[in-house]
Amino acid sequence: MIVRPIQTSDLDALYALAQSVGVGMNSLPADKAYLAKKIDRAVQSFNLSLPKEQASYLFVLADDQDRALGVCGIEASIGWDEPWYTYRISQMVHACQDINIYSNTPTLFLTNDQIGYSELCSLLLHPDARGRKNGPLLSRARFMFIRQFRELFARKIFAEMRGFNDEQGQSPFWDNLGRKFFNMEFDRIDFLTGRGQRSVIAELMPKYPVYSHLLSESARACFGKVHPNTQPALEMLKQEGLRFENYIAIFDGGPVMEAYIDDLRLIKDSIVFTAEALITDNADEQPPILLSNQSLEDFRTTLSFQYRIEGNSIQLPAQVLDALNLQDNQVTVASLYARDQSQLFTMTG
Amino acid sequence: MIVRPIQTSDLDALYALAQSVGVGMNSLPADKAYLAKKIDRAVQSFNLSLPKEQASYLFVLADDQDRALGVCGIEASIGWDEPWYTYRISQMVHACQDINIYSNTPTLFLTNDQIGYSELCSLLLHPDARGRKNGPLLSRARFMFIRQFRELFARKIFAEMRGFNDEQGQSPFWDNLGRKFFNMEFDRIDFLTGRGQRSVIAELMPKYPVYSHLLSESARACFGKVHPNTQPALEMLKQEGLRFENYIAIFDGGPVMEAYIDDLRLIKDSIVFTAEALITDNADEQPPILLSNQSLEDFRTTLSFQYRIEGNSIQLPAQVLDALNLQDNQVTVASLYARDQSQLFTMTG
Amino acid sequence: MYSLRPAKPSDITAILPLANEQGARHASLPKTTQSLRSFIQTSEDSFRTPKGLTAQSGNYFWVLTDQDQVVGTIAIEAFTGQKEPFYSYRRETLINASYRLKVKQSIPVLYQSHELAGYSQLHSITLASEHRNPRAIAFLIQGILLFIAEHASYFSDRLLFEFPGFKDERGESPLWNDLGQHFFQMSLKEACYHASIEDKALIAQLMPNQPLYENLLSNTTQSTLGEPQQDLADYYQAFISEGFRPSSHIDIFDGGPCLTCFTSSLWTKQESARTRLTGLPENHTDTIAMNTSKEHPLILLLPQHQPDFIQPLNLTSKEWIRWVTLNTEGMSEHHQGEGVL
Amino acid sequence: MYSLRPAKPSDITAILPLANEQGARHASLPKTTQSLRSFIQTSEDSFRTPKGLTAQSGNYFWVLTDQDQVVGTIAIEAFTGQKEPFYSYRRETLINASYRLKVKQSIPVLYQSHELAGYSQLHSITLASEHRNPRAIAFLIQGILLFIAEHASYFSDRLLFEFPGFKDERGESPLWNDLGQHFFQMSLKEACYHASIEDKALIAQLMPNQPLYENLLSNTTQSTLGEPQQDLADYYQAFISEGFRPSSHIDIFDGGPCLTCFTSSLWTKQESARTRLTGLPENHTDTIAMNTSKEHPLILLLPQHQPDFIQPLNLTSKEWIRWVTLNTEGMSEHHQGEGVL
Repeated sequence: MIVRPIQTSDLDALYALAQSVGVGMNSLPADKAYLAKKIDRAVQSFNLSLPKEQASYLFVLADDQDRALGVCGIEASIGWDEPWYTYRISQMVHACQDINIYSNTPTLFLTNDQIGYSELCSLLLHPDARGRKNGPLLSRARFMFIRQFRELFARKIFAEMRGFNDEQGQSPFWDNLGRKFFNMEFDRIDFLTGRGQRSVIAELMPKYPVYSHLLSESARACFGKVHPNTQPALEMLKQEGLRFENYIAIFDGGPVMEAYIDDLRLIKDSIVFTAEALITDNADEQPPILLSNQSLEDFRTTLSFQYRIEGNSIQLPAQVLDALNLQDNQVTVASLYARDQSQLFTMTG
Repeated sequence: MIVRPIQTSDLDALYALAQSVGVGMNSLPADKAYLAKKIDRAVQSFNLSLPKEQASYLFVLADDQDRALGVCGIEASIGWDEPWYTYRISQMVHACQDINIYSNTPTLFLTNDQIGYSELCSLLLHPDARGRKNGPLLSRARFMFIRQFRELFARKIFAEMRGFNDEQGQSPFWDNLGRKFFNMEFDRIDFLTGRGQRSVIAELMPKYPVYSHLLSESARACFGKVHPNTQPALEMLKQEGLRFENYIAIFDGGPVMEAYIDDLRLIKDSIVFTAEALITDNADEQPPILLSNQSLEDFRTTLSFQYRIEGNSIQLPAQVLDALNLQDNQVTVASLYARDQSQLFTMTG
Repeated sequence: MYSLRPAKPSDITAILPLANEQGARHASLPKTTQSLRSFIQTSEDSFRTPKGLTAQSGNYFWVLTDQDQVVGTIAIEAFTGQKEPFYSYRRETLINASYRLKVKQSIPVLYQSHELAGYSQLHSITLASEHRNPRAIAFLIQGILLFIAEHASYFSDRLLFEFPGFKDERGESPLWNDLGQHFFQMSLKEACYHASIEDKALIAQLMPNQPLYENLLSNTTQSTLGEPQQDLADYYQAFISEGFRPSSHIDIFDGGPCLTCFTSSLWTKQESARTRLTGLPENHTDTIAMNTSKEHPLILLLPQHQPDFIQPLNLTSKEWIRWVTLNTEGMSEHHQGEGVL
Repeated sequence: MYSLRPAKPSDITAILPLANEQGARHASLPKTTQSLRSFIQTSEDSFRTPKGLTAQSGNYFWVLTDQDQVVGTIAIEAFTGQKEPFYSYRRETLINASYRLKVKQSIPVLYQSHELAGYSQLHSITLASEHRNPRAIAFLIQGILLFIAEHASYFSDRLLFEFPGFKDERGESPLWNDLGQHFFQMSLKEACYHASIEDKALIAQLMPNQPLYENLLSNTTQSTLGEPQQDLADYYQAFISEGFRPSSHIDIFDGGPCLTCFTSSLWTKQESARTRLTGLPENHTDTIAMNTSKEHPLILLLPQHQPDFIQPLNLTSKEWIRWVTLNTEGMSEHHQGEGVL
């Protein structure tokens, strides 16, 4: 399995992927014309023929037959064509010392603070491809790309996580806030935002601050809470150094996870080695590592469970070297999981 | 020179210190009764007899005769007795795609977002004590204390930096914003905030968002800009990992620098060694290191320019060991400057 | 016979139980001997203010007596918002519309407002329970308005009364429970008390400053904002009969309607007449009569066919009086169940 | 002789230069042949609306003629804010007070408001330069108000006219330069144009939504908010004479005063009379006379001692007409210098 830039020929596979999920994956609707445009934009981005404000990098997880079984993306710099809205939860204290009264009310302020940030988006893995660390590989491959081509991205990066909704697809946050300002079902909102009507809807959201205690308890419980299915993705982002900084999605209250790109574990701690062939191919399995080549258009990221590090060089199995399609023997390496990182460091000595 | 907890007997020295500076050092006014109360609160804090919401740790820089020549402080958790106000600069985008119009207006929102944060404050060094790294020692000693007694502090820490004002002591930010809401000279505001009237004044500040383009250019230039005298302190904080996160002081627009405590360089990268006597006392000078003992009430931090590291132990000159007043031979070590940090690490290797 | 006259220090003992009656709100009426003494002092100074001197801070405190017994109170603050801002919520409706999404919805919003400054405000109305009948209620309110009509130069051209708001079956205010309770962390009554004895800094410090969307309040609150307290219908009718109407402002605590009226269009002002004492026509209906003294006013409710009122009005022959018919139109004929204002 | 009649498609050629005159604002008046045709279509439908059918979206477009030449226009939108929100700024004053610091200061604030919905709005007033004299100005406005008075059931009980705001020596709006310019990134004229041809989503998207402190605007803007454009004194006087007054609302673009008036208190409504055609008294002063047809109205300005007006009013004997005296009181006697509305 490798992760590589999306290509025009991946359209059918992408469409199939989009069909395989239901509602709630609103940045990849099962709409072929829409997806074709997305791919086209990605191809142009990898060609460096779009300005940063329009660039969008899409990657696919491809198997040995180069079939796309997953997709993930990075927007280089968001909020320029149309505003990107979030609610910031700020603290509003009211106090009177004379009579010893003190209240603190978290309050929602509509902002466009993410303008110019890079965004992690569109992560989707085919059910058939789950397991054998394909999910972690796909999601983290983006950080390897950013590490390699840092200048294509912003100072900060964020991901808006899918918020909580119940078994019936109802969002308590939406029902208690957005819906009061225009009576529309949440799944319709979800549909429209996937079709580029996001800012049109956002314009209808309340512009004045909202004191959270006026919302129902169930709506407040949605502040920064992800959909159960999204919990693993949230954990992954946390491990990689993204944090909840009190911004939430305006429709469902899902958390906006963010970080300075230079603080991300995979950016800080990945190391470039000279690649060499691993002599004993039947070496023991070790904690998996992520490996990337140095190419932009032919960018490749893959995993290896077998490797040996000596000084500045790393020995890798032949099929891994093959998958990476190295041009210059230089390979970027990071441990797949944050917890394994120190081990990698001590090996490098 | 050592940095140690303030004591009741330091009152006269603290008063002399407060007198040695002019306006603008509003958390340490030259008011003996006020200072005595501050010392008392600090003494109680070191005794752990105050709840976190009231705890305030004050330290002095003391010379060989134990004379206090500088002071610095940490509030454990602010904003509880009275609200702590800041302005957050948020982005407000207005766009109409149909006619291709797009504007982004940084906008000031009054918030109490620092509630519960720890605060770095009250840094003051006597002119006689400048040089020989006394300034860096004094300011960084606080991080060594936090490293040692992490549980006494919050998740985040911040410092509100003195903002820009001109040679006449006029603040363009104040003149263009606060003053329009109640006509008072900036030096009077400065005076009142030092006397605990901070929140009374804050209550008069504008509660609705302020579109920054309505302010004068000189006022906007003050957003996050420090007074020239405060530039070195700002640089120090940046090196230690504090960042400007778009909060500014409500009176003069000075930057609020903040960080997650666990991200601070001195917290992350300081190491505990077993202390030993340095055999050859006339060893070469090396990049200075910070050293702390493990005691709370008799906390000591000092510098050493001579040391030798071997495995888990560090050899230090006799007078340094003496100054640290170690109880158990355990000493916490960090390089004084971020740039020297890797050197320390390689020595430990 | 009912009469209205300026409160005196010797009335304090009689006023105290009225001011402290269970369930009463009238936040502006002092509750202690000491604060009542100070209020009466202010009031006496106000009555004495000589003509031509525009006392923008006058506060006139009256007692209603029946057979010389104090059975009620009422007061007029000459101009609101003089020393401190006068707080209210202003209701306005914003339109939320999107042509593309074919959406158009009204969003009512509450704005903190200080617009009701400069009004003459009736306040501190109390009435002993056995006197809660249309005649006493109408006389209390009309009598004071007759005084304002006569001495118009001392008052604003606009009048205000903050009518108590809707209460639920437990006697609680839905708006307070949704909003004020959260910020003040005390009961409505305590908040009213603090707001009256302390300076308004309390409100500035504790009330939310940002505009509030009504549609985020509870359904009960939304449907009862601006509604008057239910068991005070006769009081409400007395104001409506005079020409008072709910404004776009409501009370910040309990959401009660701020009733306003132009002084010039008061029913009592328009229907009242000035006459020489000797010229008062025989009254075939209950009539309110008042001498025209600013310093020593006396207002009487004369039952039908009352033959002689010279004595109580303390007048010599041929002095001017102002009189008007008592107006209890629309009030309940049965006098039970009127609540505590 | 001046007359007012509904605009017809054949008037378009004559209207175009008026609509596109340099310096004119009247955003709501279409500027192209095609859009004028559509506007006239709407207008003709509105005039035809039968009695009893409350057409909440009527828009009546008139031309002023002199000797059958079109020399001006005026229009009435029956009810504002029907299809889209009607935007204005509402001015209110907040009080900034601290008892401890002995501070009390008034802080004027502008709130985005949709409160001026449901008014009948006069708009699209133009006048050829050689006709900018008190008689024509007064007739244009009074004539239309006479129509509203006669057909009151088709209109709101409240009237509105957004008067152009103060302009500096370069003819620019200080409020626009402080505020709108920043968000719209275009000239005031372009913004008015876009706001008229496109849906109001433009305003929703581009105008700042948060309350604005007036004291943060430039000194010039602060001192001229709500002031009318200076070279339009005769127009302003015409509205004032009718009873229009500046409301607490101003135009969001140029800060001009939103003039409002109750239909019932219009001078023209109160002073006008209905009479049988044969009964019209001889006119010793300029008189406006109108037939009472809703579908085919005609309004004439009859100079003093005008003997015969039966012909132009297109009436048979004994039909009703409504008439009123032309009111040019307070207008300039010399007719020069009246600017472009």
